[in-house]
Amino acid sequence: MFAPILEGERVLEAYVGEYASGKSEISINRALELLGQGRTVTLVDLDTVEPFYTLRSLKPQLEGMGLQLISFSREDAFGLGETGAMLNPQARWALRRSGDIILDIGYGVYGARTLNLVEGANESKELKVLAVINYSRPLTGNRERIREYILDLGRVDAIVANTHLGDETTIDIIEDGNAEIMHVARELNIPVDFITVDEKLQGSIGVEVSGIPVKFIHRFMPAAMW
Amino acid sequence: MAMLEPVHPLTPKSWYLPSKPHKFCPGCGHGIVLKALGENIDELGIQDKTIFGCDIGCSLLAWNFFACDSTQTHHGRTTPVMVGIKRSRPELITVGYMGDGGGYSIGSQHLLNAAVRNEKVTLILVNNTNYGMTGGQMAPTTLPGQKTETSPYGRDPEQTGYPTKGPEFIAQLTPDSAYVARATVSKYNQLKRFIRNALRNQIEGNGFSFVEVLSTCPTNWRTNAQQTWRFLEDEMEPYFPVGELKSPFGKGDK
Amino acid sequence: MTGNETAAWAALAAGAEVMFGYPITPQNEIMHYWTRMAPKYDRGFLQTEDEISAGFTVCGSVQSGKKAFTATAGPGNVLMQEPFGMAEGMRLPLLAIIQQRGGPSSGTVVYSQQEVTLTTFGGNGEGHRIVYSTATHQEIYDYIIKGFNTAWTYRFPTFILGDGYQAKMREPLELYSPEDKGIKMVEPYPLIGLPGHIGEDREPKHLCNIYSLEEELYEVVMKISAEYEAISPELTEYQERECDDAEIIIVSHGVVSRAADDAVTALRAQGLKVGCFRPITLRPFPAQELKNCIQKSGAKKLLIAESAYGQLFRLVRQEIYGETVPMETLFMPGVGIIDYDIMSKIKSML
Amino acid sequence: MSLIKIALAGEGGQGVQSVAEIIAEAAYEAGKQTIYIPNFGLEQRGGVSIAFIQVSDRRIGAPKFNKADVVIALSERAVGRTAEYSDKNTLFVYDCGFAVPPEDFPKEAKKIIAIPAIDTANNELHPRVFNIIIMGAVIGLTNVVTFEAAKAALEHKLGYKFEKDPKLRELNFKAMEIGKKLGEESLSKEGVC
Repeated sequence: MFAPILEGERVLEAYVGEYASGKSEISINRALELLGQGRTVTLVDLDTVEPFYTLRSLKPQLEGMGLQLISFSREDAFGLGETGAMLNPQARWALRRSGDIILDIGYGVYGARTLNLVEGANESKELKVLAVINYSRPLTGNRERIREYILDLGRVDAIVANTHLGDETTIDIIEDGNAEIMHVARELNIPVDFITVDEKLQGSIGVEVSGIPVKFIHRFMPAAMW
Repeated sequence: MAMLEPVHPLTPKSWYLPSKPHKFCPGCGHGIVLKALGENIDELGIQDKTIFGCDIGCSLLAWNFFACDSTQTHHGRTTPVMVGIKRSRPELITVGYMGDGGGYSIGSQHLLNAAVRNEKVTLILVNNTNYGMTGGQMAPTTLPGQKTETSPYGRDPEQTGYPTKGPEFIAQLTPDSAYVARATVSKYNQLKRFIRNALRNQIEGNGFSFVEVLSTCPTNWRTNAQQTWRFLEDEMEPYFPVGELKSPFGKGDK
Repeated sequence: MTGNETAAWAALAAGAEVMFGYPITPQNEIMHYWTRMAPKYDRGFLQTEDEISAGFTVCGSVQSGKKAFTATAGPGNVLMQEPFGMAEGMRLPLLAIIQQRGGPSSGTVVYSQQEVTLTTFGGNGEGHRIVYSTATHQEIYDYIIKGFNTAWTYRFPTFILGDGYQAKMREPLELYSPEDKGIKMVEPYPLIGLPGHIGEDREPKHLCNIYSLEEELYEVVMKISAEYEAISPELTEYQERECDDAEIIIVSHGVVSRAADDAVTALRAQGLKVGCFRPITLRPFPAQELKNCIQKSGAKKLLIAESAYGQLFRLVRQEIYGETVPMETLFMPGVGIIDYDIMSKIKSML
Repeated sequence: MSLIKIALAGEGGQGVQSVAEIIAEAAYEAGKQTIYIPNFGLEQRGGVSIAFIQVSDRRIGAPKFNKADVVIALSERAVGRTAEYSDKNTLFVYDCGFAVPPEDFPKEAKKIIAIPAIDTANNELHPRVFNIIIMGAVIGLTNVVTFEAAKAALEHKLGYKFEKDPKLRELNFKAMEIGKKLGEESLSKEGVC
């Protein structure tokens, strides 16, 4: 469903988006998808705003599946308290690693500028910045807001349409929301790379909508965390 | 390729090696401040009698940084804990370590009154213009126009006032026996000298000693190395002038 | 002598080395007398900028190995819950004298028993504290001396819970030096600022009160809880009178227990089978002792009397959970209770 | 002696609290149980200052009471403020130097007595010993302590002043004696000066 990855070519993708837009889920799913193709994949936790609630708690599970994960484990932060907004030094040099790199960028006012923290990110020709948009999130809940939001993120190379309402999601919600996202994307001349849908809805929606591939994702982030 | 020998950086004797490498972010200024403090503790020979107290915030990452007796407190409350220790055991050298939020916001009444009473403690306050540990919120020291998580459109002084100028304010409150200075991590030798003076002033029993240190927070500023340094030197240092504002050790170093 | 004066003398006799405080009625005279005596006996004092600071300076002082204390009331007690919480978490042996005033908010400066919940379970913790509720000046004196020993023996923050009446009233008592009564004072010791060269004689001491792992905190709190529960039986104190055959047991604490005592005398004289039970320690609470009283007497009712709207009542109810004896209440928040009030209530219950 | 409960009330500055303190100390020195508690707080805010005194041979219960054996009200406002402490067993004493609205008097009292303490202080002695006259009156009314014990307590409290000016001692003792007489005499009279 995606353009085939050429031998020797590597995937460098950064996912940005609003609080609870689904960027971490998508980062994990994308990393595992690549892993499933027999590739070497490193997933980098660059969420510096609320890091304790994101990838850290999943670290053992994901590493067990064969992913390389750059993130502080919770034990690393003993005695530090708070949410521990710390950047793992390895994250700074992540792009120097071999293999595919998936960067999970936290939400926040700085958007894609968080990439400044990664050496070589601004210069890299391979890196692709994808904005994850959930039409059901209030801050990206109409065309005007989506446009404003994407422009405010800074560099965005592509969009991932991830409209959902958790367990309340219906096909109508997904299709209506994503239509709006695609409308804005056309105006901004930014491609929508793919659409993400919870794997539970597999079968209720096609594998392609308006020529854009649909990707079914498994939810890892424990609902209780939110 | 032959394996390279691992590099062992020179560390102050007073650093607690089991807690290294430390947990500060790459490019963070805390390591520089703590190195200056560690070297001074070594050179002044006060490791055994230094009590290091950390506030909440990124300064807490230093809670087991030194091979000195250390204690954690609550957000903003390091100053009174240090005062309680110093008043009880004047032979100890008490060093309170805090951020701009702990010192100038939630703990400002303690800082102000400890200064007025000329408490014989040394306080080091790291100013990085934001609340780092909690994820980059606006601090009392956030510069006008600077974006943070709680000033997403830039700090508007009409709404939230102007940045706190701590040393200037404390210099007004303290007698001549106090030591008040502002240093920056971009001038290491000067930083080290100021911290040394702040410790000496306590050792000699003169009075309150306070050093604000301008520092970097690339993680929350979302800056690369060049941008980080540019923000420190071109934005912060012009706004917060570096130098000794009050020193019992002769003419102020500007 | 007033209760506040008594408190200052008691702290002196107990060997307290330093007080940190902030003015608030009705505890001010504790500071007044302490500051008059401190220089003569080579003791320290600092009036801090607020109660938060007073609490934290005490925390710092006890960490450095000094027998330090503070005193406060009402809104000051609210502010001190932050340092008291730290003392629970770090097991700091501080002693605080609370002279309850009326609440909520600034309430009155006079009297109440409305700081029971705050003093026993205030803060974001589990109430790992020891709280003595005194009723007479002699007890203020005795329990301050005892309280310092409790704090430094068990390393739980310890409270002397008085009230505005006890603070301000004058009543005779016997002052003594602990040695004369054969009371051995526990010597304080430092937690930081220890002797010896670091790296040669000893490791550095890093005190910690913050944990990032839920599991880590869980273990710490469970350990503290287990220790607290283990020492509770030796700490609980209470008084009971005429409970053996009592049909009604009056439960009250602090100064109200004096009125309960008088009421029992008067009602017994009228041939009514009434007894009284008074927890001296509100934390840990003498739950088993109260249950024993209820069981041995086969009491038909309990009367909970307090100068608050149910703070003791809630404590009693949770502590004797499982007992089915009906409870009636006499809540007089912020005002004194006299024997007459209790007797009238009892008669209405018969 | 069984329990005696006295409420003494006046304006801030009239010295009622120091009188209460001296009485309590005199009683203690005489080997009695005693509690004295002020209604602190209000006096600093311009309210009526009340002292609650209890003296007994036995242990005393609650520090406050709702009905007194003797109420002494030393100002117009104090009469209204203390009326609630009076019942059919109470001697209610006030100074006749001021007019009291009839509705301010207690509904119940064993006896309502007026004494000319303010007038006596101003005309016969010195305004400053007004409170000592009242102390004498309390003794005269209640015998709560002996005259000698009260003198000793007064000496203890003010001795340092008396040393400097022996005339003061004479003045105070005289005030107390006059007060005692006023108290004793008033017991046999009905409530007019």
